[in-house]
Amino acid sequence: MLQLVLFNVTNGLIIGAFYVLMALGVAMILNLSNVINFAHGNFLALGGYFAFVLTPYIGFWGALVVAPPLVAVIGYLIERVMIRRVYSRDPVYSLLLTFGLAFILQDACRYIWGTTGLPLTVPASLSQGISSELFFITGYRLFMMAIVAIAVIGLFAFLRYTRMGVRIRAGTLDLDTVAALGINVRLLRSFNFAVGIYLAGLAGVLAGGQIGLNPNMGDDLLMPAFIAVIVGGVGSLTGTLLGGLLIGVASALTTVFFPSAQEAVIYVIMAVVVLIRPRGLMGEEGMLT
Amino acid sequence: MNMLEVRNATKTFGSLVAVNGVSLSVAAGELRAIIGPNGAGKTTFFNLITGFFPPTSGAILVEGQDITRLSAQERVKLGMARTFQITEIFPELTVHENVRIAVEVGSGFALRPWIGRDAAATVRRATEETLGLCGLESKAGRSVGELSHGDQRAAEIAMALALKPRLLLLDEPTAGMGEQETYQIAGLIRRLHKQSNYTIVLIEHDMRVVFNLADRITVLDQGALLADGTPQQISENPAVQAAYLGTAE
Amino acid sequence: MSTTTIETVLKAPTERRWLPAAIVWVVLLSAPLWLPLVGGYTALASHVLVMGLVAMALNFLLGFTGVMSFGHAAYFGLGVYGAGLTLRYISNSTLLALLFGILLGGLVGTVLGALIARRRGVYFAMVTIAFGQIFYYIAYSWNSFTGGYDGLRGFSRQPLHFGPLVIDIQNNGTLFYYFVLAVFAICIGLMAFLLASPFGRTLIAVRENQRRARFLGIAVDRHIWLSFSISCYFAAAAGALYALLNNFADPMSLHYSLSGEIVIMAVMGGMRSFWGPLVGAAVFVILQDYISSMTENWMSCIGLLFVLVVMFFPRGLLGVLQRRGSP
Amino acid sequence: MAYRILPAIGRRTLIKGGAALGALQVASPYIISARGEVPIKLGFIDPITGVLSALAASEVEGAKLAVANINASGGVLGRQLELLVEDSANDVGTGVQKARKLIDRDKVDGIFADVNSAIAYAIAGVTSEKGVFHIVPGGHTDPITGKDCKWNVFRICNTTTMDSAAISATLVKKFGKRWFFITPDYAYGQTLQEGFVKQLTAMGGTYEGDKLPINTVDFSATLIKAKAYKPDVLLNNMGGLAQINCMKQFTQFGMQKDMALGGALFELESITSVPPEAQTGWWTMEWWWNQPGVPHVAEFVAGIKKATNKPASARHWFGYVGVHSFKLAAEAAKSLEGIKMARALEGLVLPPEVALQPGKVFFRTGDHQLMPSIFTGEAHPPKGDPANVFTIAEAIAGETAGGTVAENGCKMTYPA
Repeated sequence: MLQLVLFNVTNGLIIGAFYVLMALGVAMILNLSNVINFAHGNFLALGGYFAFVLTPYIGFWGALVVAPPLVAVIGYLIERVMIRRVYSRDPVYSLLLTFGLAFILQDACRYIWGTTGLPLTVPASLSQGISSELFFITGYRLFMMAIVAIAVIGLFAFLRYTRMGVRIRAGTLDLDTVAALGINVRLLRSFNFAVGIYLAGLAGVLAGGQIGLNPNMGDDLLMPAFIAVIVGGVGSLTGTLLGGLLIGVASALTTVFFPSAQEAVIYVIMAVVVLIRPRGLMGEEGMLT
Repeated sequence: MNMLEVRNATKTFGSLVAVNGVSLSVAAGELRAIIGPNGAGKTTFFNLITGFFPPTSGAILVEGQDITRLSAQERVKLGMARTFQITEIFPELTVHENVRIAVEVGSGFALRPWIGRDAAATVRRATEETLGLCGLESKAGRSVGELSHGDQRAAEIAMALALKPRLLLLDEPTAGMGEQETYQIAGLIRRLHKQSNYTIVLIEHDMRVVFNLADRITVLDQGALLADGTPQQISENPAVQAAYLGTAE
Repeated sequence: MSTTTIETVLKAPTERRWLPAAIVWVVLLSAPLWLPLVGGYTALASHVLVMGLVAMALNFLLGFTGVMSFGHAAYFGLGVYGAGLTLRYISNSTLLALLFGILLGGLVGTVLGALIARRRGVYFAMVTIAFGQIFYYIAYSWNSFTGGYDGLRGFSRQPLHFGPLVIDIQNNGTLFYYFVLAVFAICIGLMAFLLASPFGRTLIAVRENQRRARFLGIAVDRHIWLSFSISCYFAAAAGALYALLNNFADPMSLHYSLSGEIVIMAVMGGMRSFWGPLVGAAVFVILQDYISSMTENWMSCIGLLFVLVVMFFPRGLLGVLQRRGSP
Repeated sequence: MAYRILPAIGRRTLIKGGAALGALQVASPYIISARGEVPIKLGFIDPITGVLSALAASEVEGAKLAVANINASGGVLGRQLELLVEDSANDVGTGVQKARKLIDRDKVDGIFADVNSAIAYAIAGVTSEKGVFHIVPGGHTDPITGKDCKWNVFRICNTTTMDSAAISATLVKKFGKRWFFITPDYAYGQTLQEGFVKQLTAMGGTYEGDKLPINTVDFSATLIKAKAYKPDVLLNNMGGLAQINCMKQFTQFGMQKDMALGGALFELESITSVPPEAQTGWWTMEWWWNQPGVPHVAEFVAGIKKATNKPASARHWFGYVGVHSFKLAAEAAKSLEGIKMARALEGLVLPPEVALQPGKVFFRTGDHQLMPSIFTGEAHPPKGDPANVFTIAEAIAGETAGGTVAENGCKMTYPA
């Protein structure tokens, strides 16, 4: 039993890594642009499908490099053409807009690539378990963990050490002041949006190799991503990181004892956190109002 | 007993000390002006008095009662009403509706799903009186968002008055106004003070208005109290002249 | 100007205020007569009323308190299950089912509202979505009680008994439509009554300017909580009617995607107008009904509708009309 | 979603132009009456979107082929058939609404629904309330023709009891008596697992299992649990995409080395969607395209191939048989009245060009369940033909596997 629990903790971290990748993108867009991106899961699917299309030409590795930026470009364009126009309006409009986009993107994927699941072939070197004891840690899963870790470290480094990153963080705290300093806030938001979408696209390629592709593949990750943000504390990316890992592990552990509650449990965690620490684990005071 | 008493109020934001140990007493029926250069902490001080946020240390008393920890709503119930530097009104509603809401809330009807005929008549009368006092009768039916800046200020003051406050706090009532509008608002404040006997505390930039209206003047500089006295005393105070009047616009 | 002038100024807009209401009621009351002529059917009309009610309930919060809930399907769905479970396990009284449905959704909304009401703006929306999903998963997972994914079957609305008078809303679709209309009318009447009261005006004050409202002495959090709770009771009423309409309850009635649809109904119709959400619901339900029969790509059409409304008709259908109508 | 198949147009044009014509028709519903004949409307509700969509698509294609064939040979009772396809979106509530719409607005004479057992089950509630003739082509859960059987509901595909009974003995004999179930937590999965457990415990076996949401994507946690249990056989009862994902992760974990795979259904659509190493295990197959020497089968397979460029699957056959059963019932009853059709279909034996398999295939009178042969066999990577991924080992008469009407709990009552 202990072994089983231990297995599941590890497995939960892997699931959690996906939640984290999704949630960080959601959180970045939310923090700077005040937009809840309902279409985030669909950008994820788009990333997977782009990789599927590219793999025959440039291989899995090439697709892993090329597909996420392509998705980011699509995200950037959508932000430029549509989402940007509703920043100044009541937040209800941005919500509805991304909600509608989610429908359209999902349907587009279905129209182009069909309802049937498609496989995204990963290199054979990655698809074996690392040992018979640790069979559930396949090379691919280790690889995913590594990529997620690199992406997260890269993101935090970007936000801390680059000029654009520092501006994004400053804008998250006080957009008006950033604007008053003469920084191009529109550009900042577009870029930030694209970075968030890039993370979704990356998650899509990784998920595609794990579970294959289908038009709804991002849906199941969207709510956990929201909850990771709420649990971690709105405004804190570190909190989001912790929140994602926490609910991933909790969900996997629940599967051991009460499998049909594996989804419900993350909501229970959220309710408890909101009750005990209304700002989330790492939330800051000003962020909730 | 003083209408308002502030004892040693301090407010810090992180390492920034916005208000530093300021004390103040305002007698009933007095009109007090608070002046000081930009960044002197005037609005922060106002926010401490009205409960926008609690002070880091110090105490605030209204008619001898300690209100330091009370919420803004509770302070309103004790008779405190304020306006803001940037007009805060209900822009999509008419002037009449703006004031009526204030009257109803002031009469304790905020949770009433219905009111009787008599109460409704009282509300209407009070609303019309307040509109009349502020010279807004003719604009009652217009949406307040469409009014001129001066009329919007007047409407905001009317809403504050509709609460029947014993202490009225006005944050730069003439900010951003032209000659004519400033004159109009100053006249309104004078009427409220002289005819209706309100206790008024106001922050003001326009020195003509300040020296014309105020019974006493408090000068803040860099978050601290610089001087406190009659207009005469203040205008003769060398420290004030050095720190403020000399550099005034 | 004298006070009489104020009176006349104020009265001018109120004078025509009965007109939209009159049009709505005439259309609704006569629906079973003209509906078949234009290719509709009574169940569709009942469906429009139900969605209209939940959209108006949401708009009580969204349009008249200025607070955006993206989780209202939860309280609608609790109404659905409340009514369904009552008929299935407790009693075969339609009215009792309606009552329990309203209470279940409303009470849960009241309790959760206390947790949620302190949030603002987009965070409020996010927390409402996430809390709403809890009930989706409860209904989805609790097989033995709610029927789980399969939904709750095995109940049926029952005829109404008033002493010797029996109204057979069970088998007569038209009579059931009028039953829905009656409940709808009571709910809408209550909402209009509340909105016209001093309490209702404080909600509008909160919508217009929370800072001003707070410094008028309005306890903003408490008023948002009250508005949220009230809105949940009405949403649950709509849900209970929905259960009676379909004789069926399923977890999707609790899902956030339905919340999104409810919001778009309110916005499409016009969230500043009392009747707007009903118009929005009618357009949405009928469009969805037809489009989903016409094309496999109905999701794109609905998505496009969302985008078009947001980009080009943010004030909604009635909002556009109102603006045209006023000088 | 309505590809309204109009009479007297070539099949291929039909499938391509269906959607556009459907749109036209909504605008002018009486376009057909100009021909002097109102077609018989059939409503077909299936999860065109969602995890079961591949299966649903096949059912619709089979039904379309049947409609086209029937219309080409004179229709039913001299009238043409018109198929209205609606998407249930794999959502029970949506399915129920679509059923109400088809009945109330379109006034269909028959309803066909649904791949998803839960939706089929719920729609049966609506059709029996309204007294509309209802055929369930591909929803397997027992109560539809068991304890909740209805006079107006007939089912083409097997019950979960039939499918599980057919393969249980084989699995025990070949692999052993320690089983682990991965089962979708809804009507289908619940009754299927019940059926298996009944068989297994009767043979003295032991089991463990997880019931997971129907849309589950990540099975790793459950697979770890399965591995720890060290079963002889893993029964993958998931459906559609979920089953495929489960298989992929199973092979990624290398678990095929530790335990055998098997279960009730691993359909052609699913077998061809998993990697070769997952194309394995012993399964029940409800209909198979490769039946050399059985009359009319090749014809049907060619028809499906021509219309869809896909190999014919059991789902195609369900849709095809469903529509033909409607025709047979109407013609035997000489009426479209639900009760008369239901009476006429009871005990009716399918002609060979519809049955498409050896042996007697008939609707059992007591519970309205079709009694075909049940095939069991082994899945394997393609041999020659890419669709040759399954080899039949045995054909079992449905009636021997399924239990009697009394055992299944159906008490058929007709309205007075």
